[in-house]
Amino acid sequence: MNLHEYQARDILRRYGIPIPDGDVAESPAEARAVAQRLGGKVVVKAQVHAGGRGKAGGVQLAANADEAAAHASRILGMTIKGLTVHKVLVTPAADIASESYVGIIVDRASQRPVLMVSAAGGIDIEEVAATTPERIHRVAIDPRYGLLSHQALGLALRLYRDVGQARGAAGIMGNLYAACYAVGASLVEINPLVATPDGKILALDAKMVIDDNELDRRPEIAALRDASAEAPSEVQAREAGLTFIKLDGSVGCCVNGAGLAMATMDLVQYYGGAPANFLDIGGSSNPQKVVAALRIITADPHVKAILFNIFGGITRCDDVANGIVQATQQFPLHVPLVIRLTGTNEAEAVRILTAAGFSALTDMDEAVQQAVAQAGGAVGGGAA
Amino acid sequence: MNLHEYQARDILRRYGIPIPDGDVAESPAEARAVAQRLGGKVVVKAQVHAGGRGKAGGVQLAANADEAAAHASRILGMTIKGLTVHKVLVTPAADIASESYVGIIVDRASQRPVLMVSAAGGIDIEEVAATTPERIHRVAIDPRYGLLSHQALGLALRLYRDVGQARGAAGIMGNLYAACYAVGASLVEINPLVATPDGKILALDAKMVIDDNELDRRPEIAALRDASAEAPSEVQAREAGLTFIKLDGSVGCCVNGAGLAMATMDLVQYYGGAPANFLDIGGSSNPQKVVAALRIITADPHVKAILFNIFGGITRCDDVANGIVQATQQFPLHVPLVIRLTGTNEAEAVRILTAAGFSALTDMDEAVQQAVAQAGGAVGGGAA
Amino acid sequence: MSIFIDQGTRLLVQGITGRDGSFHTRQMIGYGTKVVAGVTPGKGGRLFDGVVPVFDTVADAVRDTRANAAVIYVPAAVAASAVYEAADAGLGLIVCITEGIPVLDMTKVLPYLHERGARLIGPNCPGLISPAQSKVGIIPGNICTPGRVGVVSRSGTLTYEIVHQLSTHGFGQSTCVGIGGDPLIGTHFTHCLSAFQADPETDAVVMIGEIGGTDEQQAAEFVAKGMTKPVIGFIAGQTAPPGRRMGHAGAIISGSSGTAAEKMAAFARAGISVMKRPADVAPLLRERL
Amino acid sequence: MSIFIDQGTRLLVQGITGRDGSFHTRQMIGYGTKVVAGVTPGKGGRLFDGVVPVFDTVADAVRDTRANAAVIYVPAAVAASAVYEAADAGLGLIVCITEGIPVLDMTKVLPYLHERGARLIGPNCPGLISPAQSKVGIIPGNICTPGRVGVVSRSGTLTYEIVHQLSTHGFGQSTCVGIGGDPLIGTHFTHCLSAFQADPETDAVVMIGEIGGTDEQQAAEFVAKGMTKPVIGFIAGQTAPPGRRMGHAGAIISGSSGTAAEKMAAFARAGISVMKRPADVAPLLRERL
Repeated sequence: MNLHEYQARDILRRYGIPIPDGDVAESPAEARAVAQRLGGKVVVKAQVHAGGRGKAGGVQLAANADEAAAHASRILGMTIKGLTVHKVLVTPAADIASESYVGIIVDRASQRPVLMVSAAGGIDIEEVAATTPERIHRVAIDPRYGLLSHQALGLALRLYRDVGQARGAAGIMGNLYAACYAVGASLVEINPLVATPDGKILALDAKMVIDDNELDRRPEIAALRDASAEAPSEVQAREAGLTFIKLDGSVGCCVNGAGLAMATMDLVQYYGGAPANFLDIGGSSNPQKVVAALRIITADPHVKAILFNIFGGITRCDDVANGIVQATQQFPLHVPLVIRLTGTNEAEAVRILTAAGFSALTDMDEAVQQAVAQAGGAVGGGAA
Repeated sequence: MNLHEYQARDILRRYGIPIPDGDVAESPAEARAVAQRLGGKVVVKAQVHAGGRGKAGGVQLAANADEAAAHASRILGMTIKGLTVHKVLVTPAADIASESYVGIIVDRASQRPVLMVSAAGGIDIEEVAATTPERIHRVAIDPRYGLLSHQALGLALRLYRDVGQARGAAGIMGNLYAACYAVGASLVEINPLVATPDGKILALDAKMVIDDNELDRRPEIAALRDASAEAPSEVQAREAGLTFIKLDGSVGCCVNGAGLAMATMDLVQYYGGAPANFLDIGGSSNPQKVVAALRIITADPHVKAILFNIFGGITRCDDVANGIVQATQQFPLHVPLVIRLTGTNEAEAVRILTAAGFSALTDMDEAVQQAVAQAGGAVGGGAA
Repeated sequence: MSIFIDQGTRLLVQGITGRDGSFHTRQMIGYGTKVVAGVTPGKGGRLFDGVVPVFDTVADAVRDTRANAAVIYVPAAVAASAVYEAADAGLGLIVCITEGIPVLDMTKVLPYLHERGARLIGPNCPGLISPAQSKVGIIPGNICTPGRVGVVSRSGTLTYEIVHQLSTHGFGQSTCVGIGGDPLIGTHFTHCLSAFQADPETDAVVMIGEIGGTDEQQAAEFVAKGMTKPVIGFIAGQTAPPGRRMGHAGAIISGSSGTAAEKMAAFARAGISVMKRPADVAPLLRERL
Repeated sequence: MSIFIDQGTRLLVQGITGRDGSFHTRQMIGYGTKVVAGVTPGKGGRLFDGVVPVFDTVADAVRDTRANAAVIYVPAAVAASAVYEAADAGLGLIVCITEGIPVLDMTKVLPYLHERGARLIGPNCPGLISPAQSKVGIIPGNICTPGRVGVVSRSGTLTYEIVHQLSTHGFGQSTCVGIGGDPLIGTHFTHCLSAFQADPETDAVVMIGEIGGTDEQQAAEFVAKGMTKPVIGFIAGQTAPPGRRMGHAGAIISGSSGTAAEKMAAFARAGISVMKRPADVAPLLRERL
């Protein structure tokens, strides 16, 4: 789960990281009020779960409160990478002597959280990693001992020659690590970490991604979810216990298991079609989930055919069949349905579907080919 | 540093351990007020850094607020093992179905904190350890991982058959461990941990010893020190940076280093004398510390002679000599002084002492023998 | 023969009285797995289905039954704790089916296992099966047939699909291992490949990867350097858009190294036959055997 | 020869620019110790006393100077961190003079060292000296003479007293080790006894213990089982009242096992000659050699 910058700032501040003042605003009037309270120049920043908001015009400097309101009025409602901006953060414009990057991410290769820093902060760190990897310094943290002071100071001395500033930055790294485990973050970044002309070290921007698996045990963090900042179909899917990602094709896919779901999409493309979505109904096979899945898929006007691909293990094929039948009783599908089911309770599922007027296949390739054909055939460039 | 029960209770409550209500009182009137607020039967408990307060009459059950005030009036001012009671804790008298013991101590042998539990709680746990060691169950905690849930639950199931109660107790153990590291305790005990007739698990009494080395970095814990509950001479010594323990003999000892101080006391006894104290002036040799040491030693009317035994390493003999001279300028000693000095800056020290009219020895045995003689000779049973 | 489990596997089920645990324990017993003990705190002393003794703790169960492997079906909130308990009791093989263990918990669980020399399979995996010998986890027994092809996969149902293809086309399996789709897992492709290479009754290996991470590239390196047996590979997620999650937390594309194209190229360079679709597995195996 | 340090010891001083660090660095250099580097964060690039290069980090220092041992003089608040840093940089011998490290910190420091195979001496110890070869710590060099008696002690100034007795009576020392008086320390009597037993240039060992803990009893057991060289022992604290602290956190009597009487009895049972007072050391040694 992505947090907004203003939420990440609040968390980091709570863990002792120095962060400039500021507040979130949902209207130009609120933005003006925050700017007035802060006084002086402010920055108005779009709060949206998408990178590149600066390039999209979502970050603006304002000389006074009126300008802040004007910027807010332009930024609020703006669409960045398909997501609408509903909130802006208004903060004082800081004087900056230098900009660094500090981030912690769990690294699959070392199986540890890795602390990364670079004196080349303030810009796209992936760009730095790709072009000048020697400018990124890192240390794998042994979580049995936590981030050790000398590790933090060793990295901080790569950012600041002044040992006082380095100790300040090392302290921030220690707090960042503590925050990471305390809130269950799979990624935390401060970019930029700035030194002000008078030598203070401050976190000017913060990014935090929470591991979804942490949310059950951290209700206070789960409560930070901002559904208005996500695509409505994905919110709907999550609430139904489904994993759904909208794509651009015409073959709606409903599959059990992420790997099989990806392989199904790949096979749709292999046979010349284009998947309209990724949708994993998960291990359990509550018929209501199937109904919810069909409701989400059919809401997409680009879908021309729907493909079910179920390999029953924990998932019971009869549950899926019942879900399909219930859905068609509740709302019209408008598009053809190709159903492939095999495994646990397959015979019962076929009986249920046949009774309701559907036919069912057992071969995956055959089902995908039929679905592609029903969706209007190959879109060009297919393999078969 | 020992904490009072009421202080330990506050800390454990802050770490989520269920503890009955109650409050500390410094007068019978305050005790009456607390008892009134609590209602019903209460227990009035002396807050003193000494074991065996129950046997000494320092714990009393009161049927109502008036009785509580009466008990408080008897307990306040009482002397238990040489320490005066200045505070009582008033708590509700709990209904008890069973009493257990839970404690965490850092174990030198395993070099780890060890969690110990026994279903034989409520009584002297050292007695249980000595007579029925099989009734104590323990697990060494790997601090790299902390107390693991299954370890706590495994021990808790030794205390409670009911899994709900066991989970409650396991949760308390987890919180106790967290509190231990959070406040820097070298010992924490809940004795008794009780199950109430309705199945709740509560900590009825709490004992906590803080590692003195933790106090510098934990000012909020250091602030809990109750100097009124300690012997005045030891408070005075601690404030001067000395380690001092009052004993019953007549030879006042002033030594640098704990090991040499103990060996000096042993040698006093070997030559038939009796040490009046343990006093370690520590590694550094600020003359002011020597002045403070002499002030404390001479305050003891039983001291008949004072023995200095200094082996200069980090400690500079000339600093010690200067301290002795300064002290004699500030207050009279009234008793003979035997000085043994060797090592760093020994010659300079001898010069200073000689100029001030003192003589100095270099042999430890000779100095101890002289001091014993000056204090009035062997007290009987000596070796030499 | 087989890898990791065989007829000598004496299995302990953590969470045996739960909904999933009881269902799959019956499936495993039905398949012939020697389930010697179950653990559910507070239910010690009972018998599951009248045959399997239930204990309060894993330590008690191991002491009384000489169990040598554990499978975990407990809820996500207590799954990491269950892994610690199994490792602490000295079990050498721990299979964690449970999905949803926070990745930061795994950063501590893995060194704990490593210190004790215990092998964890999973978490968030379907477990493993050595057909006709032992089944530990949830892979449907009826799709497997005994034979000489090893299968290792990051996926669940996609594995079933490919095993189904193998069985249908006459290729029995020595062992099928689902290593799980989480970012941090206990057993990687390389461990399984190494075990299959050493197993005299495995002739070839089918490896099923997906987008995200670099496990497949490391596996390819291992195959190029250390394997003499033929390997057939598949990567799911060729159509996944970059930077989006595809259900598995593991399927986050990190730079170009996590893409399907990069992984398939690494496979090809290492001499691994690359499937374009699940149905390719049997024809490719036929070519290589 | 000697144990732990000799002429090949290339010493790095953590806290070299501090008050204690600079004083004792000069003492060590004066004694002939090869001090190759110092570390004080923020002072990297300077030269201490015009000769010893100072670095910001231990890792930098080790890389540039091939230091193989560290001695720590930093304040208590950062001493545990200094030990971690030295171990992380791969140093095999770390001598921590600093007093006042919280015992709970040590519960984590010790396994960290153990994982890396590093030997810690101390904390809260005077260090060690191999007379005429190398001195690491604060033991006054002038009281020591080269020779064939090993000394190991939990105490500081009491050690000096006994070493002084040895030197005065013609018994030179191979190595004198102060292991420190804290409850949790890195190197115990047994480690030193084992090293002295293996050192061809040590003929006898003097062991100086005190009340508290059971280290002396373990040492006695080790002597009884594994030592052929004569051992002379002393226990400080015979007059200490039970249950009171005597300055060293270690000197808390825990049950009867920590008393001086119990320890002296254990020594006697193990064939260790027991001194009644420091001045007994030379006569007893003369008896045994």
